[in-house]
This record gives sequence, structure tokens and C-alpha cells, in this order.
Amino acid sequence: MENKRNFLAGLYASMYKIRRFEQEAVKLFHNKELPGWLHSYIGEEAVAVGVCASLNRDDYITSTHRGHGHCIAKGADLKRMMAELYGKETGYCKGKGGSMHIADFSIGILGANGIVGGGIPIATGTALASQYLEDGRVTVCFFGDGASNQGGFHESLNLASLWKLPVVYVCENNLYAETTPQADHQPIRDIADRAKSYNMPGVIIDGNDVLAVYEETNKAVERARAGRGPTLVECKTYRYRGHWEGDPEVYRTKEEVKEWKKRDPLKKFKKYLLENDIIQSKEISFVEKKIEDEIKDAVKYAQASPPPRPESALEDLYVEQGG
Amino acid sequence: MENKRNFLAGLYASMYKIRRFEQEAVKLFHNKELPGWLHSYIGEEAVAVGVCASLNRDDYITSTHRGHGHCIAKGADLKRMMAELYGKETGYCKGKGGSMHIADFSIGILGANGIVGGGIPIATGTALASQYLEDGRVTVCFFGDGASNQGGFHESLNLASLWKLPVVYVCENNLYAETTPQADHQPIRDIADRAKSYNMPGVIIDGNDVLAVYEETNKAVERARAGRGPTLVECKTYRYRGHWEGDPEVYRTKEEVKEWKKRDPLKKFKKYLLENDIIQSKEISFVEKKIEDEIKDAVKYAQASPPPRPESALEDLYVEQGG
Amino acid sequence: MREITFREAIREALDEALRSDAKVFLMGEDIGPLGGAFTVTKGLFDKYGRKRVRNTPISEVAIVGAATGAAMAGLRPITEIMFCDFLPLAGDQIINQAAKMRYMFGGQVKVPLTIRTILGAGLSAAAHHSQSNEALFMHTPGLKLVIPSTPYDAKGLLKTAILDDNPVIYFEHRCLYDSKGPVPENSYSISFGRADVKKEGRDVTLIATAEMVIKSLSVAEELEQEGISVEVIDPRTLNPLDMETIYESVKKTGRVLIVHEAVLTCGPGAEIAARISEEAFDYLDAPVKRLATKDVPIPMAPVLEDFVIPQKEDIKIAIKSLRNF
Amino acid sequence: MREITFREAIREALDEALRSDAKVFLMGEDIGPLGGAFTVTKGLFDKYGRKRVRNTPISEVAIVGAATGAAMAGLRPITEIMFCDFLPLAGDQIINQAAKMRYMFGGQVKVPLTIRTILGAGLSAAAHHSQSNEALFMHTPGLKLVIPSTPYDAKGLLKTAILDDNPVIYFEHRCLYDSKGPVPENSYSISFGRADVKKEGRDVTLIATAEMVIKSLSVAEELEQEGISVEVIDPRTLNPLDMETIYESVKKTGRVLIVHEAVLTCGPGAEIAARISEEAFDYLDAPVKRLATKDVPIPMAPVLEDFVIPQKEDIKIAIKSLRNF
Ligand SMILES: Cc1ncc(C[n+]2csc(CCOP(=O)(O)OP(=O)(O)O)c2C)c(N)n1
Ligand SMILES: Cc1ncc(C[n+]2csc(CCOP(=O)(O)OP(=O)(O)O)c2C)c(N)n1
Ligand SMILES: [Mg+2]
Ligand SMILES: [Mg+2]
Repeated sequence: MENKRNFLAGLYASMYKIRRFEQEAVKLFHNKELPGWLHSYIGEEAVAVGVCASLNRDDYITSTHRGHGHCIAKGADLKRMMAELYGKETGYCKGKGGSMHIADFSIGILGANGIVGGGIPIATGTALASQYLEDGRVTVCFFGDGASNQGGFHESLNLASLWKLPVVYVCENNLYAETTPQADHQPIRDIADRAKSYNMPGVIIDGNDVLAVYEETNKAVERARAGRGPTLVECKTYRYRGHWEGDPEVYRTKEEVKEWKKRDPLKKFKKYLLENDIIQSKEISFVEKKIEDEIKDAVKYAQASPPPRPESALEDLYVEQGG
Repeated sequence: MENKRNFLAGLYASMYKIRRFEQEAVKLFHNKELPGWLHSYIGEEAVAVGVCASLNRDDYITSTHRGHGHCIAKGADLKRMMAELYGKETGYCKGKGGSMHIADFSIGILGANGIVGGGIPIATGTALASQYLEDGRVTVCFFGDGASNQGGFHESLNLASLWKLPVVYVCENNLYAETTPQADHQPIRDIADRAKSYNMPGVIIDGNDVLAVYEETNKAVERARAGRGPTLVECKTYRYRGHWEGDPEVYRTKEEVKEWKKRDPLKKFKKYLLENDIIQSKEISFVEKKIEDEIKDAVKYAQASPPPRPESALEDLYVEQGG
Repeated sequence: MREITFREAIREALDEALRSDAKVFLMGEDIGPLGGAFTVTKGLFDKYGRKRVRNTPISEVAIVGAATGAAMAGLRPITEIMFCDFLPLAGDQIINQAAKMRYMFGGQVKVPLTIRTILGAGLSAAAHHSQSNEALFMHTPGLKLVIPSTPYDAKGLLKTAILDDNPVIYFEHRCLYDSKGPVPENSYSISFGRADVKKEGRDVTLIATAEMVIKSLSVAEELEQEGISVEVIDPRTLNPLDMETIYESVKKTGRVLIVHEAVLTCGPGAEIAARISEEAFDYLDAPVKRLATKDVPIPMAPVLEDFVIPQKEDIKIAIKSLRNF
Repeated sequence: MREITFREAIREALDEALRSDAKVFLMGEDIGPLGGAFTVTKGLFDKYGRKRVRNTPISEVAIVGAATGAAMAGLRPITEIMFCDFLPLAGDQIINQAAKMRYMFGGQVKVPLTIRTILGAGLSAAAHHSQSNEALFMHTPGLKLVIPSTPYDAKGLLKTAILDDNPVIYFEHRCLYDSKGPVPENSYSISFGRADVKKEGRDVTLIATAEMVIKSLSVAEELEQEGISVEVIDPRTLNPLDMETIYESVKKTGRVLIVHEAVLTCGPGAEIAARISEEAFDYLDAPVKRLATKDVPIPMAPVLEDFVIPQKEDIKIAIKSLRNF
């Protein structure tokens, strides 16, 4: 019981952490403190958190241009993430990657990716390695509705199912690929239907319901871990902010956004926790407060960190070998 | 009635022409008269012929590395084909293309292709042009079971269905991609099932039955012409010879080949024509004789043709423009 | 003459082409209502509608392949690939299909395709959104390559690209979009294969492309004060490549610097340097020098990005060292 | 020393790697029972089984991408891409993912991936099965590139490629598979970045790769009779590229010819010529000359193919003209 309580509280904390990290990043971005671009995950938190709740520390994930949520849910360090957004030496990639290329290989985060769909073959490959090495790990591959039209999606799912690889393909269908509504980029509504092309199970989930996401993907993860092959999981969700910060959002109405906000994954889950007496309001405030502090610390850390040495731009390209 | 008879006789003649052209090419190849490589279409004649029977002269087809059958069925000139196999100046491509790159743009043959799956996006594009220009043409895109695992397949079918383009995707499932049996390259048996991923109809046909091929693809062609979008048609068939001439065929048994030869598309159709009194045996012999002569002429023509001038290797790269 | 931006110049060229030829259409990701990632096509969707200005799925293979097919069937597609970093996704359709088709088929077909794409760093967009990969396509016979540096050139060359019956890749440097320059109101075009001497000079020949032209001109002006006269040449098209104009200049100056944002090794500068060294050997008073992005992916942090991309100061130093050879 | 073929040398290297390291595996189209289009891996499927020698679907993106992922997770995949002409299909996974990954992520990851592929013309296989496109990858920082010309080099360099913790593309010229040469029985490897002087000479430095090394050596021998002494250098790896050995030779000869089968423009020779012209300027007695495949796709007819690919006669003429400069 206590275990379950902690587990659920953890889900909430993780979602809240993503929400606040993203809000902070957005603020800093518009303050012109962050170089580069920013794709916010706000509104989609239940997907990353629900999915990663099934994963072990050494399981793998591949992420996307909209990757902060995946990283936080998988356990990435906020300080090093924020430092990377600032392009500082202390960032995950020493300032070389930025928002679109955060990775933490020590906990299986194989990297965000600037190429839409670029991580799908890679996830297939780490799953191949796990099967080969019999290391019991599972790979989760995150990607968007837009990415499901890439050739690499098709080739990868075919290969993974053929070889029964331990990978779960999680499609975050937020109804848009950049400015293009789903109906203008594919002639289907349920991307999970594409699973049939590869003779693998396809599952549709309410991506704003963290428990539903957890329960369904957990089955897929266990299936993969048991050697029964990949699953395509589609989480229907929505992003609140523009595709990137600065997006004029000409392609959707304020009403639509408002409508989706009514189904906010955080509010919904908080209500559930409170109404079922799983957690007290005071405790939630306490958790939230702790996260606020953590984020402040992360920002301070990032700001105080030195920029990379210019010459470090020439490092890290090749592994230096003996012999 | 007479029309129908002629039509059916034409189907047989076309299949016979392919069979004999290919047999001749194989012989010449092993005589070391032909440079380059050769992928024979023997055994699959009913597909090309059944499909092309629905097409007008100005409809388009894209072809593959195994393209002679498609070209002959669409009406290509045997002389210029054979000359191209010989690498002669009088060949369709002036000796630049060879067996894997025969094209005849005057009758909508957009080219064989050395890249497996390479023609699928191109076919999608000519169909887009037809829709755009409202020229009433249909494009047929030929490709193999192996090609159905290429990313371009996925991207193209998605786009074609989204835009309701007048194209018919004809998958020639001959059970092998080079040396790899279907079960080792995809986790499904019926490639037509992949149509669902694109919300388009998928049809399975006995590819050794020329009438079945004709009737079913004709529906798909008419559907496309009527503006109702693409269809994925899967023709189950078999190639008698190795993947290419010289293939040691380590991947299949002689028995399997024998088994399939019992369902030979030419024999089957000839029997049908005779048993139903559609054509007399004498007429068939006459047609066959004519074709034999045609092929002999083609070989003679090719042999007598001059090789290209060496410097012509520098021509035909760019369209020279005024201005 | 009126001044408009690089972005507006490109938009005008597209607009004129759409207006004057019903066979011209645009296709690409998010080019519709938004007008593309850099709003180049903004307004054209409203003006010409869905048929002529087509938003596509994220499917670079199908975009380039379908555009190639449409071109083969008589249309004149202009496709936008949002960043040139994504061109390798469509590598086969560009390199094996569009570029080789006419040749393979013995001259039977034309492929009047224009691929517009965006190149260049400078916005801290990191390794997947900052490349300058024009050299990959210089090494691909069958393509024409345009890389303009001014609004005037941008418009005139794009008009030519669209009218050209061969596949053309047209590279737009993102940092130039807001730059302004004189562009005539009336329609005009600029032939391919004519390098432009952006500034005359006597001491050093500086060959630059895209944004490096702007940086080079600025350096050249500063150096003029110091008594060094730099001739700045912008090839404008990399294929065809106007070597004659370059040789003429080299005969005069005997000293050459090539500056580009593509990485050094096997970049456009390698070819230009090799040709000069071969064809103008007797006129060279100093080795041909190349200044290019260092041989690494583009890093995100501004301090790193600035370090790997040639800066004005680097150009200045290179010219002076050439001068003193 | 025993003599074995180029094909056998490669197979031995693969065999040794498979035997000594359980993390090594092969994947690619038709590499199983057949042993690949050129039977290089023949026998390995029977010996090591389906897990270690994996036939794949025709899915170049997934093949290279999955191999990259497997390498990131600690394996040492060796993938075969049947012809280098197909590498552009996997362009993104090679250029944007495998090559850039370590750098983008600040050195967090290794990608010990070897991509074996086949290059070269000479079999009348036409434009989609005859290219030599190594230069596309020379222009991609993050990759190492191997292009052997002898059985000895082929084996020793492949061993190094497999042990290397970086992504390597290893190019095999199809016309060399049956060529024979001495290869020690015992295991050995050859370091990257060491050019090999295949023949010493005094008059002209000839730099060649892959099959052009063989053609060049044959020409050099003939010319020796005529009193012209040609030094033939095979860089063996294009990245890293051993310029030191080349400069040393140039200091001696003052004359350079570069011969390769990649097309001329922006080919490997452009980079080598540009570097020599920059770094060894004072030692050059004649302009650096390049001899390469003409800037067209590879045509099928033998007479055309021979015309566009450098032939021994072309090499001879080029050397003589250099000699007489
Ligand atoms: C190959 C490629 N094409 C285009 C882009 C530009 N781009 C970045 S994100 C994006 C939309 C992605 O849509 P989706 O996969 O649904 O993810 P979402 O942004 O909705 O999370 C596009 C087109 C890119 N980064 N990579
Ligand atoms: C992109 C690409 N990969 C691999 C090859 C090599 N190859 C030529 S034909 C072939 C098999 C094609 O199988 P399928 O599509 O089923 O056609 P089939 O030969 O059976 O008619 C392969 C692997 C190629 N030509 N192009
Ligand atoms: Mg989306
Ligand atoms: Mg097949």
C-alpha cells in the first residue's frame, strides 16, 4: 500500500517537475537567456511519466526534438539539463548539443534527436543489442504523429517485429506535425492501426491519463522483456504551447487549446489522488515546493556555470584509440 | 465477341513474347554476348501482362531491376530493348542504361530502376502530375515483396492515399527478395494488408492467372482514374530462374520450383483458351511463330547495331538550355 | 532602386513563377499557412490555394521523389526541404534518381525540379539544423547548385532555377533572410555559371559563398582602409561553376583565399582550390588558402559555434597572411 | 608467404573477429547462405549461425540505424551495404546519426560500427551499381574511411576497423575480389592514417586508391622501362588521411598525379590536391594533376564505361605530360 502510494506520488512529482521545468525554460527563453530553439512538452507530461514508470534505470529510451519530458521522466539531472539549455560546459553535452540533443547514457537516455524519426532505427538497434546480449533491457522509442510518416518508422517496425526485439514504440499523437494537422499529413486517425503491417500489437491510450499510460505501456514493456516482441503504443495527447517557442500558431484555434486544457494531465491526476485520499493536499504542496527549489537550483547552477572553452569545439568527435 | 477474343489472344501473345524474350536474353547472356547483369522475369509474365492490359498507351508505369516483362507488356519495342541489353547506340538508352534502366517515355515507361523501391516515390509523383493536370492518366507502380520493406514504400503510399492520387501499387510477391525468403524479411504473409496503414484498399491476386490479374487490377485502375485514389494490389507469383543469371540458388529447393512450374501462367492460360474454344491451336502456333521471328529480328538488329561513340558518354546529362 | 529583403526576393520569384506558369507548384513541410520555418512562402498559400502550395507529411523521400516524378510528367515542382541537414534522408531520390535519370535513360526525359533548402549555422541550432552540405551535391553530376548571397541574386537565380529543365538545388542561408538589398520591380533573371565580382580589387582574390560573401565584403572594406585591395568573387552557382572569372582575377592578384561555411575537407573550396592550382599555377604567387568551417559537426553553444565557423577576424588574418606570403 | 584473394582476406578478417569477440556480428542483405552479392561472407553463416550472421530485409535505413543503435549499446556490428550506391538511402543514419552522435552528446557515447560496402565500376552494372562515392563521406566529420587495394591491406585494415570505437566505412572494390596477394597466416592489423608507398620512385608522385592502385602500379612498371620513375602512394584510409607521407614524396618529386575512380568534382583528389598545393607549394615543379572518372553517372556499355573511368593509357599520358611540364 505504502509502495503504491509512493509510486503514485512519484508519478505526480515527475509530471510536475516536467511542467515546471518547461515553464521555466520557456520563461528563460523569452528572456533571451537561452540560445537556440525550444520545443515545449507542456500538456504531454502523462505520456513520458506513465511510460517511464515501467522502466528500469538501465532500460533505454530514444527521444525527440521535444525531449525534455522524456529525459526528466527517465531520471535526468535537472542541473545538467538546464546547463545544456544554456550551452554551458557543465551541461550534459558540454554545450555541444543544446535542447534538441540532450542525452544521459548513464541512465539509458540515448539522446533527443533533431531529425524527426531519426531515433526510431536507433531504438531498434539498442533493442537488438539487448536481445543479443540477453541483458533483459527494454528500449522505449518516443516519436510523434508526424514521425510516423517517415520511412525509417516503417523499416524499423518491420525489422523489430521480424526479429521479436524488446522495444516499445510510443507514438505521442498530439494531432499536429509542426503546423500540419494530422488529417493533412496522414489518411488515418489511429496510428496504432499501423501495427498490423508488422504483425505486432497496436494499442491506443488516453495520453493525458498517466495511469492509463502506465498500465498499458507496462504490459507492452513486460511483453518485450519476456521476449515476445515489440508493441506500437499510441498515446493521444496535446501540446499547449506552439510547436516551438515563437510559433504564431496560425493552424489551430484558441478554443481547441482551451478544450484540451480541461483535460490537463496534472490536474486530472491530482484530483484523482486527492479524491481517493491517496495523498493529502499538504503533501502535494510539499512535493511541489521541493520541485520549485530544485528547478531554481538548476537555473542557478546553469547560470553560474562557465561557458565551454572555445577550443573544446574540436574535442569529442572521435574516440581516441591506443594502437 | 471478336473484340474479346482479340483481347485474350493479345494477352497470350504478350506473355509469350516476354517468355521468349527472356529465354533468349538468358541464352545470349550465358553466351557472353550481353554485358552487365540480367534478372529474368520468367514465371511472372501474367502479372505484367494482366496489369498492363488495363492501361492506355499514355498511362505511366514505373518498373524495377526485373523490368523486361513490364516494358514488353506496356508495348516497348523489342529491337530497342535488345539493343539496350547489348549496350548499343540504337538501344532505348543509347547503351547508357542496360537491362536495369530500360525506359520508353513515349509510351509512359518511366524506367526500370536499379534501386529496390526507388520507383515508388516517382510513380507517386507522376500520379500527382496527372491529378494536377487532370490528364486522366493512371500510374502503375511495380515493385517486389522485398521492396515493400523500404521506407519509400511507406512514405509514398501515405502521401498517395492522403492526396487520393491516381496510382496503383502492384506488388509482385515472388516469395523472395534476392536470396531471402519472405518469412525472413517481413513478419507478415500478405503484403496487401499493409494497405490499411494508409486507409486504401488492399487486394490479393493469384499472380499466375492473367485474367484474375487483369480483372482485379482493372478495378483498381478504374478506381484511380475516377479520382477515388490508390490501391495496393498484391500478386502472388514466382520466378523460375535465379534472382540474377548466375545465382547459385542456395536458398530454395528444386522441388519448390517444380511445384510452381505446375502453375505456369502461360500453360494455364493457353489451356483455358483452348478448352473454351476461344482460340485454335493453329492460331496459337501462328502467333508464337510470329513472335519467334520478332525476337530473332530483335537480336539481329541489336547485333548489327553499332556500339555508342565513346564520347557520347559525355552527352545526355543535362538538358541544354537557351538563355 | 527599391530595397527588399532576401526573404521577400525569394518570395517574389516564387510568386512570379506561380503566376506566370500553371505548371509551377510548391510542396514541402509546413509551407502552407505558416509559410515554412522561415516564412519564405508566407501569403502564397492564401493567394494560390492548396493545389499550388502543398503542405506535405514529414516524408523527405516521398517529397523529393514525388516532385521528381511530377517533373518527369511535365510539371515544374519547387519543393522546400526545411533544412539542408534533411537532404540526406532523400539522398537516394536526389543522387540516384533525379540527378541520374536523364543520363541513365539516354536523354529521354527532363526533370525540371527545384529543391529549395536552407543552410548555414549561426542560430545555435546545433548539429542537425546548421549544416552547409552543398559539396555532397557538387560531387553528384546531374544536379545544378545555386547559393545566392544577395536579394538581387536570390531572385534572379531562383527564376532561372525554376525555368531550368534540370534538377536544381537552391540553398538559402538562414542568416541572410532579413538582409536587404536593391531588387528591380520588373522581372529579370540571372544566368547560371556567371560568377559575380562583388567588389573589385588588386591584391587578393577572395572567393566566398552565401553569408561568407557578406562577411568577406565587410572585411574587404575594412582592409581597403589599411591599403589592402581585395577582390571578392561570388560564384553564385557551384554547378555550373564559373572558373573563368576566377582565373581572370587570379591572373591579376596571384593570391587566393576561398571562404565557405561548409566544413573544410572535400568542401567546395577543395575543388576550387584544386582547379586554380592546376589551371592557374603559373600565376600563383602564394598557395591557395582555404578558410572553412572546422571539420566537426556544428555545436550549439554560441561560443563554440563561433569558434568553428569562419569569422570576420579569421578572414582578415587569412588575407593578411596571404598578402605577406 | 601464402597468397590468398582479396575476398578471402576480408573473409578471414571477419572470421577472426567473429571468433575472438562475441560482440562482433554481421548484418546485411543476403549475407547469409549466399555470402553476399560477391560471396565475401560465404561460409560464415554456417559457421556462426543466424545470430551472428544476420540476413536483413531490404531496409538500408533500418540496417544502418539498427547497427548504430547496437553499437551504442556495446556491440560491434559489421554491416554490409551491398553497393555503396545504396548508402544514400541510409544517408541520414550515417551522416546525421552515426557520424555526429558522439560529438553532439559531448563525448558520452561510442559508436564502434563498421559499414562494409562495395564500390567501383567495370562490370557494366550502370549508374546504380557502379559508383565510388567515398568523397561524400570524406566531407562528413565523424567517420573514418578505409579503401584498400591489396589483400594484405584489406585484412589488416578491416581488423583495425572492427576494433575501432568510431564508425568506419570500409570500401571494397569489386574488381579486386579475385586479385591475389601475400597475406600472413598469423593475425595482424594495420593502423589507420598510414599511407603505403606501394612503389618507390623519383620523378613523379602518383597517389591512387582502390583498383587505381593496381592500374597505377602496372603503368609505373611499364614506365620504369622507359626511364620514368614513378612513386605510387596508396593512402589506404581517406580519414584519417596521411598527408605526411605524401608531402615527403612531393618534396622528392615535385610532381603529383592523383588518380581515383570517384568522379572528379569534389572527389577525394580535390582535397588531396588542395592540401598539397597549400602545404607543399614551394616544392611543386608542376601543377598537381587529377585523373578521375568523368563527371557523369556510370554508363552501362563497356565502351562508354571504359571511356569515363581512368584507364592505364590515361594514367600513362598524364604522367608523361607531368614529366614534361
Ligand atoms: C527529418 C525532419 N524533417 C523535418 C523536421 C522539422 N520538424 C521538426 S519537428 C517537426 C514536427 C514533428 O511532428 P511530430 O512528429 O508529430 O512531433 P511533435 O512536434 O508534434 O511532438 C518538423 C516537421 C525535422 N526536424 N526533421
Ligand atoms: C536499395 C537496394 N538495396 C538492395 C539492392 C540489391 N537487390 C537487387 S534486387 C534485390 C531483391 C529485390 O527483391 P524484390 O523486391 O522482392 O524483387 P524481386 O527481385 O523478387 O523481383 C536486392 C536486394 C538494390 N538493388 N537496391
Ligand atoms: Mg505531433
Ligand atoms: Mg521478390
